Amino acid sequence: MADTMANAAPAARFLTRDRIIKWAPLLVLGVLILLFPFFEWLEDIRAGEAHAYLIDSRFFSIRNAARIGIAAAPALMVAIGVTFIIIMGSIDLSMEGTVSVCAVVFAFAFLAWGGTVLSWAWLAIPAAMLVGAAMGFINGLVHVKLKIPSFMASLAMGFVGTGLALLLTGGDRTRVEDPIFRSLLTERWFNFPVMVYVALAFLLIAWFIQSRTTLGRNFYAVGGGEELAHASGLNVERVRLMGFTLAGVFFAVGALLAVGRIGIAETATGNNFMFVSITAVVVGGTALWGGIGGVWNTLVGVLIVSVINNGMVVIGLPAYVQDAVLGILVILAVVLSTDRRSVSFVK
Amino acid sequence: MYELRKVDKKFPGVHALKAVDFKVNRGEIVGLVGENGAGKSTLMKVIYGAYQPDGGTVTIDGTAVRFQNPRQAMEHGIGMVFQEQSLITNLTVMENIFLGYEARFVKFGVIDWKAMAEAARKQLAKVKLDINPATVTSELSFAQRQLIELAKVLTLEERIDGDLVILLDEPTSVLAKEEVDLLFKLVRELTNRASFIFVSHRMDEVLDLSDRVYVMKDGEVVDVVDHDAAEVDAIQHKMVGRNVDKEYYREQKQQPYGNEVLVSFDAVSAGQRYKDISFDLHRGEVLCLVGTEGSGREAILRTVFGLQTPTSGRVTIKGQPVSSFNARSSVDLGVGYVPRERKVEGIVAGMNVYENMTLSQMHNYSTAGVLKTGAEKSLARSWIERLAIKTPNENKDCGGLSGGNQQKVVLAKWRSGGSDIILLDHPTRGLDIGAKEDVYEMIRAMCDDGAGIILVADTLEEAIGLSHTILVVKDGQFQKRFDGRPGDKPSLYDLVHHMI
Amino acid sequence: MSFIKKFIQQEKVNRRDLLLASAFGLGGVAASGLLGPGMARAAIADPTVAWSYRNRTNPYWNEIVSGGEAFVESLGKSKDFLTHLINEGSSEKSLADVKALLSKTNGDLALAIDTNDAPNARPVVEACVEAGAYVSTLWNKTDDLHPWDFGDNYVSHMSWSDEGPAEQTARILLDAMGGSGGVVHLGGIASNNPAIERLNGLKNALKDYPNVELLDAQPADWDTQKANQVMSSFLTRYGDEITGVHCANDTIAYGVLEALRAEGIEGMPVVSYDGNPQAVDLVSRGEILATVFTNPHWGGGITASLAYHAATGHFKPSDEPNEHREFYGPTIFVTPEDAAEFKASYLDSVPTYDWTDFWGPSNGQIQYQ
Amino acid sequence: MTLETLKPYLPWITLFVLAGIVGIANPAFFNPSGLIALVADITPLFIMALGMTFAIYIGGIDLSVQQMANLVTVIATVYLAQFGIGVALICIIIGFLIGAISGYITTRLYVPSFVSTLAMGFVALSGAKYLSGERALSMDATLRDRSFGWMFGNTAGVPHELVIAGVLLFIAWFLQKRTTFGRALKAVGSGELAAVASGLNVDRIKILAFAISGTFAAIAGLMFSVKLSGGDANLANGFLLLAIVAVLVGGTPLTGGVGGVVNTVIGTLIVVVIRAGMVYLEIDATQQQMVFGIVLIVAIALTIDRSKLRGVVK
Repeated sequence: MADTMANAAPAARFLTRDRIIKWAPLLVLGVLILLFPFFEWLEDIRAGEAHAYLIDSRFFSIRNAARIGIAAAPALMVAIGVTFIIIMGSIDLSMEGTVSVCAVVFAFAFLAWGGTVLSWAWLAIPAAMLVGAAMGFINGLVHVKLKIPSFMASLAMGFVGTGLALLLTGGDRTRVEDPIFRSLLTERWFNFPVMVYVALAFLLIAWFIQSRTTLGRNFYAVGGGEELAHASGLNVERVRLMGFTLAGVFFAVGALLAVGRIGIAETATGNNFMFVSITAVVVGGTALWGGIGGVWNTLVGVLIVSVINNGMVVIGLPAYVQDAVLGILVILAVVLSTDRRSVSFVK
Repeated sequence: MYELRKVDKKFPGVHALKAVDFKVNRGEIVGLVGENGAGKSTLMKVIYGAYQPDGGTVTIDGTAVRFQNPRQAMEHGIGMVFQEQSLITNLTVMENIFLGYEARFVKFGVIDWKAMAEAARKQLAKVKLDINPATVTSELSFAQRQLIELAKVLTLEERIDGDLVILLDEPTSVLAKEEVDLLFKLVRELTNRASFIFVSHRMDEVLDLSDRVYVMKDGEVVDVVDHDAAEVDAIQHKMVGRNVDKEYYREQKQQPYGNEVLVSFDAVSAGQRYKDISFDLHRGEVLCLVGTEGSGREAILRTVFGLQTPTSGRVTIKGQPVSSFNARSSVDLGVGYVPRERKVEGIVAGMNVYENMTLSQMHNYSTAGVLKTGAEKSLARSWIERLAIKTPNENKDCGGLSGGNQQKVVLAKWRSGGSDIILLDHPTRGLDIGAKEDVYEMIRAMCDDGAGIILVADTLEEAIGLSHTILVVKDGQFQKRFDGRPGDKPSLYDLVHHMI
Repeated sequence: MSFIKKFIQQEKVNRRDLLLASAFGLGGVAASGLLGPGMARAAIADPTVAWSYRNRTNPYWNEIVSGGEAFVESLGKSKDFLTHLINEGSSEKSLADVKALLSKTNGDLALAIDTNDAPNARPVVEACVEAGAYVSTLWNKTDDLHPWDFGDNYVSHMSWSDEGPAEQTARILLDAMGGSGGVVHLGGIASNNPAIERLNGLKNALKDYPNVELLDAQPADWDTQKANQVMSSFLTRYGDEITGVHCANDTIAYGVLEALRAEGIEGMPVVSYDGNPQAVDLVSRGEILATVFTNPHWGGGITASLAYHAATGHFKPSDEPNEHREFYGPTIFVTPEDAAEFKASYLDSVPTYDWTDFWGPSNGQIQYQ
Repeated sequence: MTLETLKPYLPWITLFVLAGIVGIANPAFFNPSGLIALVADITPLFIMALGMTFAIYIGGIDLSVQQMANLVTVIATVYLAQFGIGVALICIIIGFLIGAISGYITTRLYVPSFVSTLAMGFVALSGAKYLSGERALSMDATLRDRSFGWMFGNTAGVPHELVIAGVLLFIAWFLQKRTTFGRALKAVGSGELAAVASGLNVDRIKILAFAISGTFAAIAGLMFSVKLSGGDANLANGFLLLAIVAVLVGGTPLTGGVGGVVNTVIGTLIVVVIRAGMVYLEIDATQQQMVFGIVLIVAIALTIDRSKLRGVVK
């Protein structure tokens, strides 16, 4: 699922163990999608109502798919950004700060430059992406030039980002009400809002970067063996810097979609993105130790997490058990998609 | 054409290179030998740009150069063929070959995979390897990977106009005999285009291939010998600073083994790894498992150590049937394991000498879980002396010791704990002659002390020289048993015949 | 009579009481001066004034802080005179910062604080009392903690009884639903007192509307994005059964409105709480049927003022009756009819308050169940 | 004196420089009783960081500690009346068990600890929410004082929290430095494969490390609950990132095997100084978080010993 390179993959044995493990996340997603309607069916049958499995399901419907799509789109962008970093064997915890800063800068610029996409205010969109890139670049600089492990560097940069967003807003929230920008949410093509297509477009861009560009392949090289890549003449520092910068751009896109979704930009826009995105990446089958996985895995991972969150409310699970169910399902998903023979130990 | 003059390199506490003069002529194959720690790897790193020298000059065709990183060295035609595990295994063959130099296949930011595959095929043809360039490297054998390493360096041919200098670092360690021959043939053919620097522990190979041989000791070049004048003994003498006994397996010291059975396998199988294995290991016996990579030798060792649970059959250690297979209980029964990957499995880098020595037997140096550091240290001091481990003191980080001394620490760990069933997996791998000798000496000494040893040897000569009993394994099954008393040992041919 | 008018009239009545109160306060100063050596520190000449609150990312707390700043400006000082302690939702940081400030000021401190979580109020108060500082709390405290048990240093506690107002907004909602159908509630952080009270308000109102079913109540943690996701999941589960939405505060309502907008659902009755400016705008446009303004600007200013004036000896807390130590803050309903009027008098130009009118707009002594 | 010889002392130097900056800007910072109170207050966070050190020391991480503490505040509050001081034992056992389960999932099911502990944290959070009925609960003051009054207060000017912190630090230090278990931890952190090949029961050691982390988190939660005289499912929020920061700034890198509990003492103190510095230096409210992040980067840049980060910096 990860690499669909032009002429790669010799067509050999079809159902190997490797293949099953590779497809496990998708399998989990499939099971979840069938599981929640089952609980709906059970509930109605018990209540003595007629209910044809799947057909009468409210969960298993286009409308709900669109809702899951809306919930997943911003998280997908952020998760894709961090996917590149995790493929390199590093980690980026700065997304909450970066998303907030980008959202706030976007909203300020958008309103200052006209407040509608039809004016010069559309420039706020590339401006936000530039800001994201800059944040990512600084994050990368701190990590690479000061030789601080990415976990710590990005954690601290996350504080700086949130702090910067707070400094910019003074704590106020800004509404972005331009109907054209908000058509990300309100306009639907084939039942799905525009933002879902925007997210898919960026997913394809990410896939393109991952499989068709030198930079994308170099992420895998660095994740597979950094010292070896360096000895082969690869400028690993540059790849890392570019990686963090690219992640910043995707965080910015996530911020734009998040603003598009609720029409508000604030310091809290970035909240909760950290654990959701990293969990999604791991659940999708991208290994935290680097070199394995890709953006399609991340798509599946984000969908798994979003489907669980949506499904739990839909089947009426009490709020206090939802956290535990999410936790247990995440563990299960990771267990199923881990090739235990290829890893000697895990920390 | 490529020349180092009076090159110096210092690290904190170590003067690694002392005024080294080194020269490679056009089309020449230059050998480089020396004990571990003699400065070979530092010299190579200086040559391919990983280190910058502290003093002296580097010139190419008379022009002074200074490389900040390996890439700059490559741009001057200097390439390095690393040991087997330096390809990035999650990448495809072609990606590995062109890693860092993808630019020529990029059009408008897009990699043209077809063009890269085409170019990769051309490179693979140079090393006579016929595989799909889109194969993921992890699926290939070590020998294939070694050739890909060479193919990768040979991309310099197209990139660089001038002469090439290619460093070969232990390229033969994972190759079978015919693969070595193929490699050497290739190298000789390529001398019309490139010069080679060849580094190996296998003295015969160095002499076979090289036009001249540089001998290093303690950071200095102590001799330069021409191919025709080269003699193994003389070179070894210069490397070690003393004569090396031709009979360094010390066959004459081999004593007959006792009757007491330490380990007994009775029709043991472990899934696909090995089948129906039976043997007895006695006190004082060196039992050698001979076979190719993946023949099941290692799996048998791991079963004795408790890391591989058999699927059927009976394993008995010192008369006790083994029911649960885990390392702890094996260690408690006196089994000690000297793994092949010394640096990651043998010693714990970051822990000092005494901590490493007591790691497997902390219960002997503690009361109710509290360590008695004083006792640990005196143990370490006595073994440092006994095995002549070169370390300033017992508080030195083991990661900083040379390979041979690390191996001694590992052996001291087991011997000091009273282990008398010692499993040796390639115990001399990557060691130089002097250190190898020390290991052989220790193996003999352990036998004399009544230990039983199961050995998976680095070379067949070693297996023959050291063992009482040789069991040839092929595809997980025993092929043949040889009982070799001194003077009545099987020949190399006998073994290879059954192995393949 | 609109809620606004009622409120303004109530304030006028209270202002009359103010004169009496301030006279009393002055008497208090005189009295405390007479106490002399018995009191270790009767008055602090120039205490540091600090506000400790959750964060700056929430408009509610920004309003609170603006009140605190307005108060210090009324003392003729600059805005910066107010020290801010931000706990970021961590009780541990809240307490640690207070202790650091006590140590820094050597107890010369007038502190207004929301302790983030109810259990945290006791250690904060105890630390202030021990250091001789004066503290007034807002919102969070446990029921067994009372200012009058600590002499003068624990000056006051202000909270809001949200159950009643939430019940009233619920009635507006249920009426708008025509007294039948299904309602969903999106709550705050489940263990927060206001979250509990606001849900109880809805439940109380529902008793009179037997044809309305409470379909579901889930916490949205005061968070717009979470509310957005919970609401869209509700729409999946209940679909057209939902005919009204009860939100625990404005930020939740924003998320709910956007979830509805995404589905193209218009005219769904929604009520909320807090009366943030944006919410008031939404009320005036009819997108939210009602919200409750708790006048955080006044609450923030008066809490700081109480602590300050007690610290400077302007009045002596222990001489005050209990209803002046623990009291409810004001609540004003905002509905589409009076939203414009409300906006004009409270938001577009912030009223100038008399910060020594401590209990004017307050709403009676806190009752425990 | 070269930089090389200074290296082991860099965390200390960073601490004193930071403290010096704050103290020079505002000498009131050096008021001894204030300093002691400042340090005493950090005790629950310190204890949590102490436990976390074990997880990080073996190269893992424990993201469940905050939720564990939340759960324990609820358990302690709910069951104080019934079990008195015995509730402490229940809390500790719960902490140990949940930590051990995280460890089991990590070692036996090959789920990275980042994910397994995060997930177990969610489970603990659910437990806390369920048990508390999603309300803030408070302890009966007399019952609290009878069972746990000894936790707080002063003896000869020394706050009891500090004594408890000291005792736990000693236990942790002793475990790490003087016991076979501590040696095994170091082996696992620095070279797991070699530990296996030495016959150590690596899985058990790792599970135990997470269990200890959980236990300390439970103790931290218990102390915090007693201090605040109550519990709810969010009470300990804000602990997690600070605990991680304290460990890392102290010089125990995520790669494991280096550093240890004494480093965590320094790391925690650095965190205290930075945080108190915000108050003493009157950093503007909207700038505090950014300043915290920047000072943190500087502190980490100064304290980590890159030569011990074996291999590449990831």
